[in-house]
Amino acid sequence: MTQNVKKKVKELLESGKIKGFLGLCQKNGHIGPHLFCDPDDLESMVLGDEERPGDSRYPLNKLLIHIARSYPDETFGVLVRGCDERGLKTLYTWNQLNPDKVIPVGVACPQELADACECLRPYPEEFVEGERAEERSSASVTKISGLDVKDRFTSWMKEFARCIKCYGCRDICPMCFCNECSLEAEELIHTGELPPEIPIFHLVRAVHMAGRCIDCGLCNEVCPADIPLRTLYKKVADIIDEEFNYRPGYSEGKSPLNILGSAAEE
Amino acid sequence: MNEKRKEKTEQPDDLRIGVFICDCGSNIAGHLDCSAVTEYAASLPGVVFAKENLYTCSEAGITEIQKAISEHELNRVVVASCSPRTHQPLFQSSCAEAGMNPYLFEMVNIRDQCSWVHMQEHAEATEKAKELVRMGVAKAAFLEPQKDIEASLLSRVLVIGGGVAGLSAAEALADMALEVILVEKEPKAGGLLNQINQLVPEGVKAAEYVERIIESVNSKSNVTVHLGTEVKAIAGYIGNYEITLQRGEGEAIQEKVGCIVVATGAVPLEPAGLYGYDGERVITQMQLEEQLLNGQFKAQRVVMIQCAGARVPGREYCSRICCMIAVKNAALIKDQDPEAQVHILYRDIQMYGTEKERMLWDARGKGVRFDVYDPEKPPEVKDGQVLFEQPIVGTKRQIPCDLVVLSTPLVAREGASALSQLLRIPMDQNGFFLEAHAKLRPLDFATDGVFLCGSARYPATVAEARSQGLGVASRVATVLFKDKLVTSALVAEIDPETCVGCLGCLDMCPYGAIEFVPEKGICEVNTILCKGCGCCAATCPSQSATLKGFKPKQLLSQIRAI
Amino acid sequence: MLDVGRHPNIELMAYTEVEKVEGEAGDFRVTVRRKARYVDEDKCTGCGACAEKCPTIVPDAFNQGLGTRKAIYSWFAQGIPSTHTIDPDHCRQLNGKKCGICKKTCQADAINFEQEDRIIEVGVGAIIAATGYDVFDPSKIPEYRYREIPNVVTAIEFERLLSASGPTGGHLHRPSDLAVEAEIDALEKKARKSEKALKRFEEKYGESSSEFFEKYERGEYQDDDRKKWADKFKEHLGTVKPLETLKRKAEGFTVAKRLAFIQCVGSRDFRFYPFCSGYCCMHSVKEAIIAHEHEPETTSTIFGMDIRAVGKGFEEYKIRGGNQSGISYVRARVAEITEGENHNPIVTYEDTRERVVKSVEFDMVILATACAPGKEAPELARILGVELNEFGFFKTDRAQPLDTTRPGIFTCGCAHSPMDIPESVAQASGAAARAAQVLIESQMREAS
Amino acid sequence: MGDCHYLYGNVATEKRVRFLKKLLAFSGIEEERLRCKWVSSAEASEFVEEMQDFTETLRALGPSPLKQAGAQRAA
Amino acid sequence: MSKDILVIGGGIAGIQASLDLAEMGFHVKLVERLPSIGGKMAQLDKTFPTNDCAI
Repeated sequence: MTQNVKKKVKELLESGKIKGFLGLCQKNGHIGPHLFCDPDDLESMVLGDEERPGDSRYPLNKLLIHIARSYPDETFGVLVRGCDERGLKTLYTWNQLNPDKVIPVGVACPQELADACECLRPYPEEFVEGERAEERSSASVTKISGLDVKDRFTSWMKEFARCIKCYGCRDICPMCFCNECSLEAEELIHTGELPPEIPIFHLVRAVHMAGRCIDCGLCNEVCPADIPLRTLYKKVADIIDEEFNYRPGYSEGKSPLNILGSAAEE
Repeated sequence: MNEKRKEKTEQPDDLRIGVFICDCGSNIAGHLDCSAVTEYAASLPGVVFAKENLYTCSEAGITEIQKAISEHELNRVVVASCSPRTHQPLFQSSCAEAGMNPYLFEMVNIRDQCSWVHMQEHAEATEKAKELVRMGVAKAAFLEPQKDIEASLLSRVLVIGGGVAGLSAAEALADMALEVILVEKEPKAGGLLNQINQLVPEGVKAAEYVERIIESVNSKSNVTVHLGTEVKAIAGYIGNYEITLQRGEGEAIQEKVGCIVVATGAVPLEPAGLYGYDGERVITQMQLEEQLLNGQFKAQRVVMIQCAGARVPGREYCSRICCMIAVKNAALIKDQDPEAQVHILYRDIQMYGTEKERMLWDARGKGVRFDVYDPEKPPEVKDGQVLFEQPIVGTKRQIPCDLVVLSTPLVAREGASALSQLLRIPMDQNGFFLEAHAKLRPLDFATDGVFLCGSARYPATVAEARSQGLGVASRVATVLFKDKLVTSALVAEIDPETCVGCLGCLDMCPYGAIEFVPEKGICEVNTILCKGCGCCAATCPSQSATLKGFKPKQLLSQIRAI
Repeated sequence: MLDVGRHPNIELMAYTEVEKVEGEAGDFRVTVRRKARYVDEDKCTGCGACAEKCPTIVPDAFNQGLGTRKAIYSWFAQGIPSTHTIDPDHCRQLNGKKCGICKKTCQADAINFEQEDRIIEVGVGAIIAATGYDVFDPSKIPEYRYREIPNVVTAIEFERLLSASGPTGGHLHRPSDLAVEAEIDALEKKARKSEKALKRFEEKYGESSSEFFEKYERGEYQDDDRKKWADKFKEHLGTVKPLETLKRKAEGFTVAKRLAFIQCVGSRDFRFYPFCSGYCCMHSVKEAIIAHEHEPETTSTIFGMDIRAVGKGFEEYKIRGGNQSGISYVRARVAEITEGENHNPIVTYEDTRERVVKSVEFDMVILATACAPGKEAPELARILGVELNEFGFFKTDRAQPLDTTRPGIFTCGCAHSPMDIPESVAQASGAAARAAQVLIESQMREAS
Repeated sequence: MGDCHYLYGNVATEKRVRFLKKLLAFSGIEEERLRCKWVSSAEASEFVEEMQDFTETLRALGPSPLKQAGAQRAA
Repeated sequence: MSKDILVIGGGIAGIQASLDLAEMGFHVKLVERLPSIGGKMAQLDKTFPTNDCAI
């Protein structure tokens, strides 16, 4: 399954187009991110589908930001699924990555993963591995929207009440590239209280996801309390799409909430 | 990662707050119990002194504050009185004189936001005043001392527009030993006066009048005039503007100036479709002026219609000078040919002031006929006749005429909105530039360093334009006669450690006061350009960009105090 | 106003008049007379304790005589400088009678009855005459009966009634009602005095005055003391009865709700001032809007030949006033004002809309008085050596609109010609520019 | 709309409010609890009407769910 | 040759002229006939067209 990817990476490394390729490797029974620099040592490379497809995915874009920062003149390759590519596009607009210094190597997600993610486009523009799966719309969002206001509130509060404020969702999210997060600002979220001020904590994060969230679902996977954050952020992205017809990763330029004047609306 | 945020959210320990509750005569004391509010203020955490004054803004009130600062070593002062717009600078400078940093001062509005709006609910107004004071004290606790920002000043002035207003401003500025750059779009200075025949009251020829001023301006060594030139770009800020001028297709001229005067004037409305306007039998006052100027005027029976396209829905303002022009031309026509019949139909004949009223009486004396028309039933122009309803006599009248002259209002130039973008200066709903304060700062803009005179602000007569030109020279001098410029310290700041250079703030800054520094990979604030609007602080997710005086901690403490 | 008081470069010489001017542009020698305030400017803090204690009450010119002030006073509450002044015509001490209460109460020991006028010589490079205007006295127009009908007031008087710091704290009490209330206060004071006297008799003879009086009527007492008691009782009844009737009448008093504004009072009138004063139309519209704000049931009618809303934002303001503040504009020149019952003025005019003569009753009539040139203007012009124009304002020439006929002396504001505040402010800056130019020119000549 | 003292501040706010209204609705807080209206310093009467209308709407909606949630947590 | 300027009249026009000149660095002597400055504007409650208070 990973032959095409390995072939492509080998080509890129040998041609010197990239200094290194950020992908996943399987070592002593674990899958983790790895920067492959030697074209001949690609054995341990995997795509992160250990038992079931996509069960061990990583925010490779976020790691790439730090690598690129330490080697500003070097170009790097990176393994991208559909969502990772949307991540790259958005990071370009937020001036976190330089498009000329990044060469994505695309992999399409299998249908099973696409259904699980309810992903709108489970494949990057070009990919060397897998086939195009059908897009799925977010059934979970429509389920919740169907409830009446009171139930919606109680159901969300029940979910949020389980939050142990581990900041896992923020640390894993490729779009959360701030050095210091306002959710840790003393005056906003007091330390030493569990659950944190709900729903403020989660709504503030949702507002920060406006015009940024690429719907990669990592936050859902990593949350120890299984809070359906992805559904919340899917709704955020839907609202921005309805109101300003902009979707991060799909549309060009920055989100209209960050652009001056009403030019971006039409 | 967040040890840096460990400052306690409760108040710093060495807090000594002084609270001053103002009666404002009966404006506040008349509608709520000031002494109860004072007592309550004294009980708030951190407050060591609370006092009620009849008029805090009077000299007695000021000395009261200064005495309290020294006697009680206050390091925070909160005044609960009227709107900060009226006396905040005064209170701040008084605190500074008494040795306390002026930015450790907070104002609470218990007049416009409390006593004036709850005149009949005495008890509730008192409670609300207490809460407003509690919020003010909560925020005051987190105020940090700041230092004003200083910048150099270039004593050169750019005047945009070579009409009578621009020329007067240039002449006046030059006489005050300032260097002037006058830019005029047309190949010839003089603006509207070039198309005007005579001026009132002595009937001086307009061309001669403006020629004399142009000569006077050209004769001054410290004035450089750029004709046929337009302003292409303006960068920088008060004291240090970089201007790019473009003369036709020629190369751009770069200039550096300290202040800018906008004197771009206004243009008469083209009354398309009004009263059958065709430029032949139905013309505008401007066309009449031209006919009088080159002697082509021959009509025997003239009807003038005032407020043509003015004081109507969509353009509600009165253009101030068209009545004067109409009466002037009517009298002129009667002088040339006493037999001519001139009839002016008006809604209100706006001959305000001394000279204009006398012109009206003289015109009546010469036989010019005046009639009121009803705006709901405006006159109709049909094949050589004007039909209208004369309300005072109550009959329908026809006046045979061979020429109809429409007095149209002055409207904003289309180029005005481009200039307003260039200089980031606001315009009102009619397209005229919006001055800082209609009453007390009619010639300044809210943006410092940019001033305004002539019809670009609002239609003005020649005499008004000339005295406004002089006035704007004085306003510029109040800035450029100083050796350095001091601006408020309440500007934005970006924490270099936490900023990730995402440019979110840069895109949101309406004044372009934020630049990206590639080497450091972060954004930085130009403290002179920054107007303290806070758009950047509102956008930054990591609270790296914050507005001094309105930090998240300060605002949240205020909200939590309700 | 505050900034002037605090600005380091401005020396404020209030209560001072210009006496003589010599020299020419760049080098004038001016003699000014600093009138005696009988209060030491440096010591007085403007606390107002003296004014509270001063026994002499005088009509207050600042409030157009509607309110009262004491013999020692500050021109108005927030006035700058806040130094108090003693009115030599009314102060008992200065007119030979014994008093000096203010001197006793003043902690700052600022009162000095021996203070004299001081003559000061000042050298200046340029002079700006911004002496403003006077309000036209409408009593010169007999048909408006300004003096006879109390509820016919001038625009400035109406402004004081509207003002929160004015005599009625902003409530539009009608002057006729104010007069009645003043009368009630006086009668109450008299009644209290006579009551005290009656009480002394009652204690002395141990019976109530009314019982005693009935017996006295029946001739039971003849001695002089009892007679004095009876006379005092009659006098007391003489005060209390009218007091009761006035008090009942006062219950019916309400703020003025039906207002009439008459424009061009003294302006555009060949008998007085042929020019238009520029601001009074808008002034009336504003006063009508503010009156409506104070009392939502207020309706205003503005009688004018033209409503000249010529400045920026004025026409929109006038239209909004018409739509939201119950103002109706009538094109008419009011012929006469007469007084109907209950002191309501009746305005007679020809309504040009319906072409019929009408007489309408109002609660109050406000006269938009003309902007008359200052009565001291001729005297000041003589001192300054400048000419006045035919309207009585300073004569200026067309090329330099702010220069007077004497080089180095400039004018602005209503001293130049009638205008509204934005024009005055713009012209003031203009005059400042002209004055600065004179100084800069003379400095350069000196340097070269 | 355009004459915001800081030129574009109001446009940015208006967009954020549109977004927030829907987010609140989705998380179970009635949309009407957040209202954004443009009032200039001269339009005092409009401001008063707006506030009175807003208080009526809130009174009709009853206490905010956040309040009850806060109370439960504290109990 | 003095650097002073005399302004006669403490109304809004006199005040504005004095403030402008003082800001330019000239010394101003403001002479007012009445006990304090403010002129007619101080007698006004509010001013058109913005209804700001006159004081």
